[in-house]
Amino acid sequence: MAAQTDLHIVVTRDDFDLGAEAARLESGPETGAVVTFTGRVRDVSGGLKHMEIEHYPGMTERALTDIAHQAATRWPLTAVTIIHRHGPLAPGDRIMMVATASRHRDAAFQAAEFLMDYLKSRAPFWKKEITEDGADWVAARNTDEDALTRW
Amino acid sequence: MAAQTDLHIVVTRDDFDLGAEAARLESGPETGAVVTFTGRVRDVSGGLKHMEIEHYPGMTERALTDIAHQAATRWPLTAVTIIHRHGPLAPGDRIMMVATASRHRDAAFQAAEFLMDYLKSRAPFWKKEITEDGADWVAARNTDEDALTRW
Amino acid sequence: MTTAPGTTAKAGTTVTVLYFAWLRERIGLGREDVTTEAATVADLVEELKAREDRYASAFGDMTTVKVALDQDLSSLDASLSGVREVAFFPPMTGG
Amino acid sequence: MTTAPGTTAKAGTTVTVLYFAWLRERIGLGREDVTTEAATVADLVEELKAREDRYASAFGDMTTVKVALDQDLSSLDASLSGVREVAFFPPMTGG
Repeated sequence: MAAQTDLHIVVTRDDFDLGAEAARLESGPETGAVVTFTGRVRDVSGGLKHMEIEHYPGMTERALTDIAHQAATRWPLTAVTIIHRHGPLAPGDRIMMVATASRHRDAAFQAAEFLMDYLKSRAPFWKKEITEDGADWVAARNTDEDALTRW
Repeated sequence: MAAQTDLHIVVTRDDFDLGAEAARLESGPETGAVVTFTGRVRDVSGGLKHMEIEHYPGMTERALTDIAHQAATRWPLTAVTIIHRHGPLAPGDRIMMVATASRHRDAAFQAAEFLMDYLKSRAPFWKKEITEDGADWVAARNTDEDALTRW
Repeated sequence: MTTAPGTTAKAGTTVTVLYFAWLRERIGLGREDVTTEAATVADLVEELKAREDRYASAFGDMTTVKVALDQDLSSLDASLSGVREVAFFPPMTGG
Repeated sequence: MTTAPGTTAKAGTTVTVLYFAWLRERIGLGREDVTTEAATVADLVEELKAREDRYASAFGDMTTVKVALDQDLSSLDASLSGVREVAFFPPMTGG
């Protein structure tokens, strides 16, 4: 990991401000490129009342920090931010974001995709969808695990 | 091009608000993923006084709209935003941003990278760096043109 | 906290066991202390399954169950030696 | 605005020619109207180079010059038939 990479890891029930979070990464003369990814609650079937996100306090922070460290080892990043919410979320609510800052566009893009791939399969979060018909835990997709093989 | 893709193309001397621009894309139950890229003026050598960006009014807007259309044809995007500044910019100033919104993470990431690759080589902007030693037009890199072959 | 290797008459050690998502729901609790002589995660799972149907139901298909030992992802054949916290959960669905 | 094919004694047509970045600086202007009988972009470049040294200097190495016809990227061998606006500029460096 590059010694100068700022890591900002947040696990919270609260919403976040993408602009303010991105601005946090835009400091110093080195940072030419900032990439952000924001995930929102989609209502695929049209019947979603809300989503409930459970997590494993303690392990979540460890896992996210480890993933951020891995990214900072692989790419020349000046900063990495990961924010992930838990608790009840309504359709359209922001679920999480990652942001990467680098001198270089390619590093920022690749690191952000890496963070998302690892976060999906390695960070202990579980989504439950509550619809009018009941409640179901979202099933993990095999493609999520497969996505890790590209790194 | 998907009929429902919202395009937002801006060529301006003014700064922009990343959070507000990203929020514009986060509408509707379909959008699960929003990716943004922001480019800033870097002071690589340490001697940069300011940057001057020239463009070709008329062609710029045409080229950016065409690039956004191409992205919307290739990926299922709900919205695409491209903002590019021109005129004098100081080190650390935001130069431009692209943002893509989609149901799917991969589409949003790939489309954002596509937009950046095409924008670098196909949109009529030219950067001039003014340092204490004089002024120099930034040279295009062959790798920028090569990057298009991956799409 | 490590069990001395080669000890034949082991005293049971107490581990905290956590359950998440549908494992938590099927078992009916999220956390319990378990005194066990299990050497591996798989041994612990067999002990729990033998206790009550709700455990047998939760651990019926272990291909859908992941385990973390002291908050690091691990595997069923991992040793419990020195472990204080064992967590069982389905594949993760964050992001 | 298209020139009829096969016309042998063409009247010169007037096109607006734009220059950007260091081409603009070397030539000393950003825009001019040029009356020409050039059939292609390359012909127009030769006409301009013959006019004055500053054009010859700007167009000395055509591998570093790009052209747009009516605001679409084009090439040196493209026909000027029907074209109203020709722009010359170095490879772009946006983003």
